[in-house]
Amino acid sequence: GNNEDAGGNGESKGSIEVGGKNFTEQFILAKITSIYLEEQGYDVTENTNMGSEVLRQALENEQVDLYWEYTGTGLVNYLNEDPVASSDEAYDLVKELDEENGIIWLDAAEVNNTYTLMMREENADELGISSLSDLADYVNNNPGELEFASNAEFASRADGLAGVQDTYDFEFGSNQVVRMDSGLTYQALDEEQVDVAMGFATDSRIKGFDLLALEDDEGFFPAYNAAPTVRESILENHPELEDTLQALSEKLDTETMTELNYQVDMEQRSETEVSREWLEENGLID
Amino acid sequence: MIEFKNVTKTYDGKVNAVDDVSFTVPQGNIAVFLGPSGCGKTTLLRMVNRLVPITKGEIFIDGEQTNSLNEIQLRRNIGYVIQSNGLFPNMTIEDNVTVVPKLLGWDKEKMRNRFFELMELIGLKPDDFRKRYPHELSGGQQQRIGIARAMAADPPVMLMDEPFGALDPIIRSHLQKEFLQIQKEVQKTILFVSHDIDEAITMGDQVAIFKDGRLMQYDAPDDILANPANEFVSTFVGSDRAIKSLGLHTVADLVNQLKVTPVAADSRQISLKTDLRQILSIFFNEGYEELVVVDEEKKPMGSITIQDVQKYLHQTNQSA
Amino acid sequence: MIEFKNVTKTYDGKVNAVDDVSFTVPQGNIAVFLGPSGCGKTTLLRMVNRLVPITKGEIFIDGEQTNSLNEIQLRRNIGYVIQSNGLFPNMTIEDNVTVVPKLLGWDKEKMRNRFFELMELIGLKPDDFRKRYPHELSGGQQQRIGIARAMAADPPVMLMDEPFGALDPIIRSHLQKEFLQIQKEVQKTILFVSHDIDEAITMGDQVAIFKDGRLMQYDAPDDILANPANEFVSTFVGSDRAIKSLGLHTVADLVNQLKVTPVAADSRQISLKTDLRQILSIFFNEGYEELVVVDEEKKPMGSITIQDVQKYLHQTNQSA
Amino acid sequence: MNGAFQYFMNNQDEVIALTLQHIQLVGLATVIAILIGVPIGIYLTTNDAVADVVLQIAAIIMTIPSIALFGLMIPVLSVINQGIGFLPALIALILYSQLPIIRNTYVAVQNVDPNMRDAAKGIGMSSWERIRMVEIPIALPVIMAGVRNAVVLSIGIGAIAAFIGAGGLGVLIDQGISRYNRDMIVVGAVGVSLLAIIADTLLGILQRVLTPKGMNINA
Amino acid sequence: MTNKRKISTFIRYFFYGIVLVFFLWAFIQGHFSIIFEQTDEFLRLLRQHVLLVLVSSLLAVGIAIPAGILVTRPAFRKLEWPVLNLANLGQTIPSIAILALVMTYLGIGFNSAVFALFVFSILPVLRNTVAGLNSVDPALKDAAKGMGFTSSQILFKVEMPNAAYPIMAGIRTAMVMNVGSAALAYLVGGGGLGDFIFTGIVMQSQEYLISGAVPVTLLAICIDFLLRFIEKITVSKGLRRSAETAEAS
Ligand SMILES: Nc1ncnc2c1ncn2[C@@H]1O[C@H](COP(=O)(O)OP(=O)(O)OP(=O)(O)O)[C@@H](O)[C@H]1O
Ligand SMILES: Nc1ncnc2c1ncn2[C@@H]1O[C@H](COP(=O)(O)OP(=O)(O)OP(=O)(O)O)[C@@H](O)[C@H]1O
Ligand SMILES: [Mg+2]
Ligand SMILES: [Mg+2]
Repeated sequence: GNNEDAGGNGESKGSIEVGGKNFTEQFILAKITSIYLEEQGYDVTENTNMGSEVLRQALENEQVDLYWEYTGTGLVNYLNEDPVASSDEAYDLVKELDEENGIIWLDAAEVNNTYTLMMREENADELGISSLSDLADYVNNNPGELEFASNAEFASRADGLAGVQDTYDFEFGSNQVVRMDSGLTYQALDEEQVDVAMGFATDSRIKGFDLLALEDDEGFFPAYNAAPTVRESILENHPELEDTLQALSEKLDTETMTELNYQVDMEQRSETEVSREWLEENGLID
Repeated sequence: MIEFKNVTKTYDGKVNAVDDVSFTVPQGNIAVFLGPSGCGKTTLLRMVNRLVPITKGEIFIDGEQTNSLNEIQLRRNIGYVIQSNGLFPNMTIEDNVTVVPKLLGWDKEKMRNRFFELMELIGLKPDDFRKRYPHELSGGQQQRIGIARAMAADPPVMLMDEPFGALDPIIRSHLQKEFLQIQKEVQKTILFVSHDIDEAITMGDQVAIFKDGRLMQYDAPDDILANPANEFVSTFVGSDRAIKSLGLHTVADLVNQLKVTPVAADSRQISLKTDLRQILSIFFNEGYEELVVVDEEKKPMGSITIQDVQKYLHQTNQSA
Repeated sequence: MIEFKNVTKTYDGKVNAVDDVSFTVPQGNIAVFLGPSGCGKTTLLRMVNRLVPITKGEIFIDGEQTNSLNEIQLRRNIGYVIQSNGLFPNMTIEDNVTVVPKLLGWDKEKMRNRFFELMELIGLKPDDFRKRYPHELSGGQQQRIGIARAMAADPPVMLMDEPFGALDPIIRSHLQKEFLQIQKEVQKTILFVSHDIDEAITMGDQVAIFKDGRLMQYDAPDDILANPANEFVSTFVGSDRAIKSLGLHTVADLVNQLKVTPVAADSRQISLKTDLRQILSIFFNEGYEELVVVDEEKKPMGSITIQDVQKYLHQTNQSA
Repeated sequence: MNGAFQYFMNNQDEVIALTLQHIQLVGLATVIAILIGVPIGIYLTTNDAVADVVLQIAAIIMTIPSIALFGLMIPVLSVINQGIGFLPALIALILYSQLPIIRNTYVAVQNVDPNMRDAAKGIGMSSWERIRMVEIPIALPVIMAGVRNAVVLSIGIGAIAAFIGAGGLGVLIDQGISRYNRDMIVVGAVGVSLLAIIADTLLGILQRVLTPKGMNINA
Repeated sequence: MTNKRKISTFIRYFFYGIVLVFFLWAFIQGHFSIIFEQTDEFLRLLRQHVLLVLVSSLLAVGIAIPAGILVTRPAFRKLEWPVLNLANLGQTIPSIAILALVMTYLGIGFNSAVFALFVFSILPVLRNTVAGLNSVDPALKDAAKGMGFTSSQILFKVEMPNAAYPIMAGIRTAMVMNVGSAALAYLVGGGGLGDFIFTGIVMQSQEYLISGAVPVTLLAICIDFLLRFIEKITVSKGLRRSAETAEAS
């Protein structure tokens, strides 16, 4: 990041701690937000590379002021609600419920980074699998054959693997589930270390590695729209943040996000560069 | 003057390391503690500066009971030389030598002067050694520095635990002589531990012989050689003790004691300072029947035979 | 028999550590290599078992040139005792002592017997020590084990590099005597390094004195004391060499050489085996003018005076 | 390697910021660890029974895998809302540094030639004078060696602290894994190693400077 | 005297107390629940963890000790300096970085993790082997040579037994560190108890954390204990005293 105070009139508008989770999209979102807020004249510190639960606690503990959270995650993980498939309903519900915890969900972007299960395209063709139902049938007919790559979170979350297995009525044996760092599941699939892997819908590597995102034909995965979450007290001190961040939410959608991810993950560009470029292209900074 | 009064030391309830020992070391004398390994020499020595607490009995230095004095103060007034010299490797020679004066808060000027004085005394060039570190010195030089350090604050009393123990015999006897020279000037009261009978004879005004913590005999060296108090002392000093004692006597002693025959021919001349060991060597090597004793002005005083030496030694040993 | 023929050693082109040395050590003798530090004693010794390669010249053991033999075989046939005893800390005393027999493939029974035999020989109880480790032994005990180990396979030749160097004088002279006792029984050909003249005199049948790699003199100890080959040897052995040599001679030697006067009264009797050092002590301590020499059957042979001792020593020194 | 260099050039600010974070964490941990460890080490020399126990405990702490210790501290420190980030990392590093520092201090002071101690006492030094003028100077090189060990160790473990949000160069490695980006991993790894080597070298120089001249012989 | 003993006893029990309180707290809070609820999974990961450690350590020991012996032979002495410096340099690279780098070459999975752990364990064993062999008193080798030992007899009868303590210490260090580093294998899909720990960290789940971290710690302590025991029976009693001083340095 370039720390010059371009947007501000010399006076700092106050300091903001921007948080982020531990995968590419979050690094980009955090970076975009930081650069943008900095240009607006805030003193920004960035604190990324955290697991969801950790980050959420950090927000509640005032170690972090602001970060991009997904509606599905908020509902299921923090508020212990059932998942909701519709984007808008999910947003409204989480915004309403979370206010009691002093956490405000600002306007959500059209970025739906929902979970997805993937296979190598040619492998899926071969086995005749295109949807989660197909997968369930195949696994039930050939138990113990397919191996599945997951990150730690998905493998142990109720709305993760366990939920999918319940809904579609199949089960990978525990020997078939390989856990690894979040970003590696695509690679594991590509390297044929596993046959099925979890991933994020917006991840560019689905495209990059010729992977097939299996159709969620029973609509199990809820909406995971990204929205900035802020502590109420921060908003009281900086009411202008709502509008400021809306400018970002408006311009972001699933396609854009996938593209940005692609640039970082596949083209191996730095997230700073990519973020700054995008902000400039959209006239958000000069 | 140092007085031991029924001093006893027991290490955790075991047998006595030092057992009811009493004797007095006069002002300005060297008393050598002699005995086989483990007989309690070091323990007794260290009770004087209270590095080892006394179990029973009392020790007086110039009439003052050591236990009544402040421990740190007491130690600063007693020079202490340990076997391996115990120089501090992290300090220069000057810092080592002046460490006690520094603890006593002397000013720089005074410490520097004292350092030069001491180095002269032990025969080392102060400027050559000031900035050097102990490891840059030979064993013998280190030993001397150790002695200088112990003397730095001019303590009236010095404790020396086998100070020449680790040295080879030649340097050792050299340092012994040198130290006796120094002692002539400084006249300290010195307790000196040794397990070497020859060293004890050379160095001691008195020798205290111990066995299993008990004092076997406390006497002047020639008395001990002549009249061992018991079987143990007798074997400890060895059957050739007469030969050992040769080095203790000079021709002057002999001439004093015996009537020497008038001078014969122009025979081999020897000075009064020659010791009897050398005399015997001359008799054996050169085969003379008589040697002519000359005084300091080289004037012949009389002549002696090997029988005179024998007679003298026999008499001294009887009479002592 | 060990023969050195123009043996020279040069360490990487520097001056000669051993310089053109030739001499012969007869079967069953102890030859002591004597000289100041760095004079090449260790180097010469280690050339014998080829731990140090010979630069020039040859060494023969019982007529065989060492270089013609298999290195490993050669070494297994030569006992080797190094200064610091070099016991293997990881092995028990028994394993240490029997290490060479094991290399030679002896059977267990034989090794065990040999171990007991050797321990008897060096005066340690085999059963007390078998299972102990070197660090559990005193320095003197370790030294003895080192010697036992070197003798284990009963090699005809032994090399000993300052084997008693690290010990205190009392234990040292004790071990020296003990070792001479053992040697009387085993009659090995021994090369023995020392830098102590007294030790050399006590231990050596021959003494080789070195300076800067060159052999200064090779002679029996009393010859060296009596007739130093040059200034260096003379100062090295010291001015009191006559007194030193006292212990080398017995009354028998004296009686052989001098005509002794007929027996007087019933004076103090001495046996032929008494050495002259003791004789002198008796003269000094007890004051007799004459001592009566008696033979093995206690029959008086004649009497000697202190002058006889003097005469004898003087003559021996002249003639040798 | 080329790619890594390229990555570094493109992300200099980021890498430098992370490096500073790393230095901050390890530096602070080391200073605190010294302030705790050295006095403990010195105290232990006066009490062998306690020394045994304390060294055993420190050794046990050392065997706790770092990621497990971080893991164990999260629930404990969550009680004061500091489960993640700088504080748990700092505490973990301080704990890990204790064994090398305490042990080296203890051993060094313990191994000061008993004759030195004896001479110091016999000369009439008080306990404090003895520790200050004789024992610490003589023990210093070995104590410093312990500190060096601790620092190199901490720099390595600090890289793992990235997983509990303590930042530092570990972030590059962590993200590098996620993105399967070798260049990032190399920059992170080389950064951490360089940091360790530089710290070790600097401390080595400091050790030499602090070593009393007379003792260079065994340095 | 008794006062000092009291302090040491107090510290010992205070420490035990803390550990006990921790365990009690964790039990009462149900933080070990994962072990009981997912016993099969737990056992599978534990087995995997042990396998990671054993395979990599045995490989490392099998290579490092011969290599250490090789570079201390006179013919290969020239290699000692570069090898040792390389080893020292290598040890500044944290385990996580080695793991990550290996992954980018060998791909994801168990084998990469094993290889990384193997690389990481080689260094301490190699270093200690060389240091141990070099620390053997030259007088001993000299004595052995003088008695007619062949070079291999010197190596196996004198050098190795007398270097056994530092070598064993190196193996112990390596294996204990290995247990910890193996917990990072999760990151590259290598399995092991790290799966629980990282799940715990990501999910802020005390249950996963403690069910993973405590067994890993116990595993490390057990291996340490076991190796100390092996050390005791393999290292000659005659070296016990020098061994104590060696550990200190
Ligand atoms: N701190 C101690 N605790 C227990 N016993 C001790 C202690 N110091 C010495 N002893 C024992 O007291 C006895 C006398 O020891 P001391 O050191 O005074 O002997 P020494 O005559 O100086 O012997 P050396 O000539 O070997 O120095 C010995 O039996 C010794 O083992
Ligand atoms: N390996 C070596 N390389 C080079 N020079 C050596 C070597 N070993 C010995 N020297 C030199 O050879 C000379 C003779 O050494 P040697 O060890 O034989 O002496 P020494 O008489 O045994 O002495 P000391 O009584 O000190 O043991 C010395 O000058 C020594 O420095
Ligand atoms: Mg003593
Ligand atoms: Mg030598």
